[in-house]
Amino acid sequence: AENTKLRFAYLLADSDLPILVAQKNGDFAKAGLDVELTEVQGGPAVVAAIASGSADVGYASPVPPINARLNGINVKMVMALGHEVDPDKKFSWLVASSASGITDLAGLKGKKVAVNANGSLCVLTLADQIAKVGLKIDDVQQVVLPFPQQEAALEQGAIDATCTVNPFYASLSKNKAIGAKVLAEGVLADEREPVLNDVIFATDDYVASNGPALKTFGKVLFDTRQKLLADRSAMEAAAVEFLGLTPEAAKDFTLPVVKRELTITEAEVQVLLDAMKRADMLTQDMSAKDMVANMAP
Amino acid sequence: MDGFSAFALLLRFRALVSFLIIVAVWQLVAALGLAPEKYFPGIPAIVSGFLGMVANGELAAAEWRTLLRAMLGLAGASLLGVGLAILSDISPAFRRGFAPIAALIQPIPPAAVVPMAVFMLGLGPKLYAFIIILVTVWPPYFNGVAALASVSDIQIRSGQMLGLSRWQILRQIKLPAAMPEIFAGIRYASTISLIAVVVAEMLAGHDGLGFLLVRKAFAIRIPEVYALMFVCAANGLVLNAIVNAARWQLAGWHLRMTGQPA
Amino acid sequence: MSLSRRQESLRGLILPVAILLAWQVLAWRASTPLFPGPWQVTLSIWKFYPQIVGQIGYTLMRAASGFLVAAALMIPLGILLGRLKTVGAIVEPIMDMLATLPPPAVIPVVMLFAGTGDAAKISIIAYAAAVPLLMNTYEASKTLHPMANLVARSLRFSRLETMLRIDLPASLPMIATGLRLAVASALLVSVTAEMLLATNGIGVFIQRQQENFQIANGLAAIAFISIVGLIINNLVFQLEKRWLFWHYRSSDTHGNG
Amino acid sequence: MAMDVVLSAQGLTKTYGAGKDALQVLGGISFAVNRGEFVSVVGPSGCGKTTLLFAIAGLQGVTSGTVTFNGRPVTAPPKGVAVVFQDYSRSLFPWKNNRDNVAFGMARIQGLSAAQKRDKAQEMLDAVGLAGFADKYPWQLSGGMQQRVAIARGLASQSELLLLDEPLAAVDAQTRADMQDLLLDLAIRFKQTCVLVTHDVEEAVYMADRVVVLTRRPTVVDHEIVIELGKKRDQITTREDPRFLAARHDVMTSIRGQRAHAPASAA
Amino acid sequence: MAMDVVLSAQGLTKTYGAGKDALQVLGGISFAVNRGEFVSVVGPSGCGKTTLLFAIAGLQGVTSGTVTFNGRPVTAPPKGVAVVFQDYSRSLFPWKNNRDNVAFGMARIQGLSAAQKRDKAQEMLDAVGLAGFADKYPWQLSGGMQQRVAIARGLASQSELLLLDEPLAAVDAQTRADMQDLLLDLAIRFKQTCVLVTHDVEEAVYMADRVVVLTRRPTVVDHEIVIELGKKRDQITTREDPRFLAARHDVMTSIRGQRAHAPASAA
Ligand SMILES: Nc1ncnc2c1ncn2[C@@H]1O[C@H](COP(=O)(O)OP(=O)(O)OP(=O)(O)O)[C@@H](O)[C@H]1O
Ligand SMILES: Nc1ncnc2c1ncn2[C@@H]1O[C@H](COP(=O)(O)OP(=O)(O)OP(=O)(O)O)[C@@H](O)[C@H]1O
Ligand SMILES: [Mg+2]
Ligand SMILES: [Mg+2]
Repeated sequence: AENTKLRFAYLLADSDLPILVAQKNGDFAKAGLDVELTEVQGGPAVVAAIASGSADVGYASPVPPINARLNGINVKMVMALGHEVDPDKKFSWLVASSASGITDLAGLKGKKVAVNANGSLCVLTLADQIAKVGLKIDDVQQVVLPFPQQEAALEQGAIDATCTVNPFYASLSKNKAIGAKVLAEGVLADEREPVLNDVIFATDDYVASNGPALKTFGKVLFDTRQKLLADRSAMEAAAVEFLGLTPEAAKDFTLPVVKRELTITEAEVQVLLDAMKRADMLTQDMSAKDMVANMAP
Repeated sequence: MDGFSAFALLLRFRALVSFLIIVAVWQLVAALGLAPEKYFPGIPAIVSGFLGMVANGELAAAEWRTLLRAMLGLAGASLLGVGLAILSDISPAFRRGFAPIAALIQPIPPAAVVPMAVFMLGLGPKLYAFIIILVTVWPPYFNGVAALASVSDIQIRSGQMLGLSRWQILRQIKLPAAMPEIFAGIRYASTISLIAVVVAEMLAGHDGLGFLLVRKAFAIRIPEVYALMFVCAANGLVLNAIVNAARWQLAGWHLRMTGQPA
Repeated sequence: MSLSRRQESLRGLILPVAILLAWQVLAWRASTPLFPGPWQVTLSIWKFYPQIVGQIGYTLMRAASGFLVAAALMIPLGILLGRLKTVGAIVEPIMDMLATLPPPAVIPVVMLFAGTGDAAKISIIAYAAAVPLLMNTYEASKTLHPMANLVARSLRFSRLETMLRIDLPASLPMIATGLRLAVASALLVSVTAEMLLATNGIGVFIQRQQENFQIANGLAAIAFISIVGLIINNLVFQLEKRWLFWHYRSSDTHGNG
Repeated sequence: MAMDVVLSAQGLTKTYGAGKDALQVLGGISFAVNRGEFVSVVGPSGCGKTTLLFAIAGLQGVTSGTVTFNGRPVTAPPKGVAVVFQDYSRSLFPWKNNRDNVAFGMARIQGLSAAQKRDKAQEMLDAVGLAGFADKYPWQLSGGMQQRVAIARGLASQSELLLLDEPLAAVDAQTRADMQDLLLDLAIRFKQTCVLVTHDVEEAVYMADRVVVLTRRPTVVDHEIVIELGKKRDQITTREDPRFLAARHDVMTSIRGQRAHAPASAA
Repeated sequence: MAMDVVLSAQGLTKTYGAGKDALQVLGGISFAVNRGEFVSVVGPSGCGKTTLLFAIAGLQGVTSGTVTFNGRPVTAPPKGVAVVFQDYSRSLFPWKNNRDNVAFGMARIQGLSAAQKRDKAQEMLDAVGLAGFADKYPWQLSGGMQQRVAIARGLASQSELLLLDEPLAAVDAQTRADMQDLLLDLAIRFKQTCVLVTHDVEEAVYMADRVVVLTRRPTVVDHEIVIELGKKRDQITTREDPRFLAARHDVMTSIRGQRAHAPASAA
């Protein structure tokens, strides 16, 4: 029989490594899926690709699909690909350079802090973390700067602190000229429960009519991820091949996996919604009810 | 005349010479350590990054796509730009209507309309065509309008006298007379068509040089990022060579009349 | 006569109105917030104009500074290169190469030397505005009719004088076109640079709106940019009428009066 | 020669500019040209001869008055009229070589293939003494040679009415004489009607069946002198003919006379 | 007048183009001009008069031979030489009004304020009969008027040596006579040396102390005819003077003679 077509839009990040590996190995095809991958730059572009009909399913951090839903673009999150949790499974950092003289979150007041994009997970991170010390997002100077340029900017003193992720965190924390000082770890200040980092989403229509395909997709994804997690050398090789890391950088590579399953819950999303509300990224209370349709295998 | 032949040689290989000049300046800045080596690597590191990308074939594939898109885009945008200029020349009503539209659209940054454009056009070739044309039509259009408006009246009268129709006057007199200036516009268009392609690939692409650039940046492979920038620059030369060839065909008289080196 | 002029300008309105209508119809049919029509954009303008006007000030300041730097440096340079034909011929490819570097790729390099502040942005804007100015000026001055040069030489003008008193005025028509393109380029890159690294300006506003899928608000800001472009363009046109009437004189002599 | 009027101008006036910049050039010019006639027009520099020729050719409107060609009012360049422009260096196309510039004069002639036009153009270039320059471009020629290319282009069109605006100003005496005879010869052969603007009184008389003398600005027709020398002219005998000398004298006096009336103002 | 040589040309040759496109124009021209002398140059169209003038003015190199001006070899336009170009319409700057175009001729004169230059320019325009056109632009003038602006610019520079390339080709007979006298008058007043290229043999003789007749391409000096009429000339008496008529006849025959030698080739 003809394979079911599934067009997948993504931005390149650690979490979607299993998808790329599965595609390369032909695992999707074997499972009866004809997956077409489209890489784009940034979460909003993934949403645009899906809303425009250029893709069926997308991968991004949870903020873009939440924002999309809030603005009338009917997408639902169907699987969770990555989480963070206390104490040590942390995949985002707030870092200051030693030259800036900042030693704690309170020191960020009035300083230049880089975020990779507006309305991104990074903004949420910054807002939620500094809220701990009673600061508002407007108390710092946000500078929009893509991740790759942040290290140089820190070293040159163009920015004082930044919100970063891997592999950039790994690189800049080794950079002696910066003398990176970690101010906070994790997206949210409170991460006693796992906090959602990466999601897969699709339009309501697609979810309604292509449930089985999504489930198959999740199954292949899950299996491949398990294999990678079990085989360190395969993981490193994949990181070099698909993420373009140098072999040395790949040695430090980890998938942000906290929960074994891909299951996504409304509660997880609600935590983020509440945090966004606190950070003034939402104007009103929001319920995660319509935003989630768990399709994990 | 030893000095002369050396000069002629220099002229002949001026493209190569200028490339080497840029490389040399770069290396000088790198060697002086004006910026940390990590972010501003020397030429040897860039070359090895370049060779790496050549070896695994990703560069050739990306380069070919980008160049092809830029060439197609340039050809399309030039034809469209000149076409609009011609329309403006023959129809004052069109000119009045279109001039403000041109002025309105021209400063719109493509990055700002990409989200909307993606929705309308998807992520395929239509999107590229839209972005390239959005930024690239203007130089041929503006140069064309200005040049067509300033063709010598004696020449136009010569055509009128022969009973040529407006269209014939346009084709046989105004266009040839305006050609040198139009080509100045096309030449600038050639540079921005390349930029537009690369930026489009960066914003919403999934292949090509721009995409590769972002990808390398996110993989913190700085020498390769710079190698790609040098490739972009070299593309400028390639495209310009093509434009110049066309120019010799269509406006060679002007180059000879003003005594320019081939 | 004045009636037919009115008719002419009315006819000139047909095209813009048709485009707006087509856009609105498309937007209705698309029925998604990602593709708003002119009506939604108008509403957004109404809602956001104080904010937009405030932000556009920063953008314009930077665009103007970059543009002025470019004009001050590139017009003389273009004329110089056009006059020293051999030097020009050798430098030309360098110009072509530097001109093709995409600003987003150049920003990181500029940042290394100029930081992320206004200096960096203004340099990038100047760089982008420089290209059309340099190219048009250079082309104009190197392709002047040989007679102009002969006259200059017979008057024993020094190179500098010739450039100033003959090459410059004779090239002005093409420089004017270059200016138009450069103005647009400066605005465009000013906004783009803000989108890539900025703390304020209309680019930041647009990006914030877009990344929050408020496309109509983004377009409202774009509409303002466009209008600024239109105003500047008309300004250039007025200056052209004043200073370049000698070049376009033919328009009032040919044809049947 | 039947006295049928090919061209007539009635009360032409033309004012350039407006307001305080206004300059009235033509002050009401009327004259007619018969079929097959060769009319010379002379007048002081800047009096409006080129303006008049443009009006006749339908290239530029007048402020008042009418021009008719073959009985029809002229509002746009009519078919069957060719012009050799005074500003020869600008009227040739720098992007065409000389042969193609001349062939361009035949653009609207039906029933000639491109090759035939080129042959014919070559022939015309031979006739004006530029056989070897067909493949060169106008900007590779001397002033006089350019002017001859312009004449060749005008002649190539074989139009019913040929308007010549100082077509021989830039050639030497000998070439000038040759070109005069060429023009006269072709005009008779192709039954062309010609209007020639010239500053050379001898030439005006030598070429013409009638000389129209214009006044200074605002210009009107001062005088018309019919030259009774028959169609056949010869550089030596005609110029020695007493009727020629008399006519020349007439024209001269008529020009001088104007001068006497208005000595102070600028010419 | 002391016989001191201001300008001398020795064995000038010039070939345009190269290879099969090569065209030898000057075939070895030698002549000299003394201080205060007025020399006319005549020669067939396209023989290289403009080329020769450009070489003298240092505007264009020659293939071989040397030009010296005041004893120094000319490689670039030397101080004290002014040129009135044949292509008058292109040699005026469309962005300057006529007064400023003329004032441009004084650009290199030291010690004159801008206002003085403008006054002087106005004076020159008056002299060439264009008093009322100072504020107009060249493209608002007729051909002959443009040519007079070009002359005014040449005269304004008050250079030691004035080179004139068919400066009166586009003006009517009467204006031409006036301009001739103006040129002669100023040349004497300012002790200028002049070289005049003209196609009008009468003019060549009327103006000159000596007429240089050139052959056709490759051009050499065919003949030099000294005109023994003294410095004082007059439109009526000079032209009737038997020496004038004899000289004119000389020049004519010399031109005709060349023609007899090479009748087949293009002029
Ligand atoms: N730029 C050029 N390239 C090639 N040939 C040229 C160029 N300029 C002039 N010539 C040739 O040189 C010859 C002499 O030209 P020149 O202009 O000196 O003649 P001239 O004696 O001034 O003629 P005229 O009286 O018609 O002005 C001509 O045959 C012309 O074809
Ligand atoms: N475009 C224009 N604008 C203003 N005035 C003009 C324009 N064209 C011509 N004139 C004026 O009209 C008058 C006549 O010009 P025209 O060219 O017809 O003279 P002409 O008789 O041909 O002179 P010439 O013998 O010098 O060629 C001149 O005084 C000139 O200043
Ligand atoms: Mg005239
Ligand atoms: Mg000449």
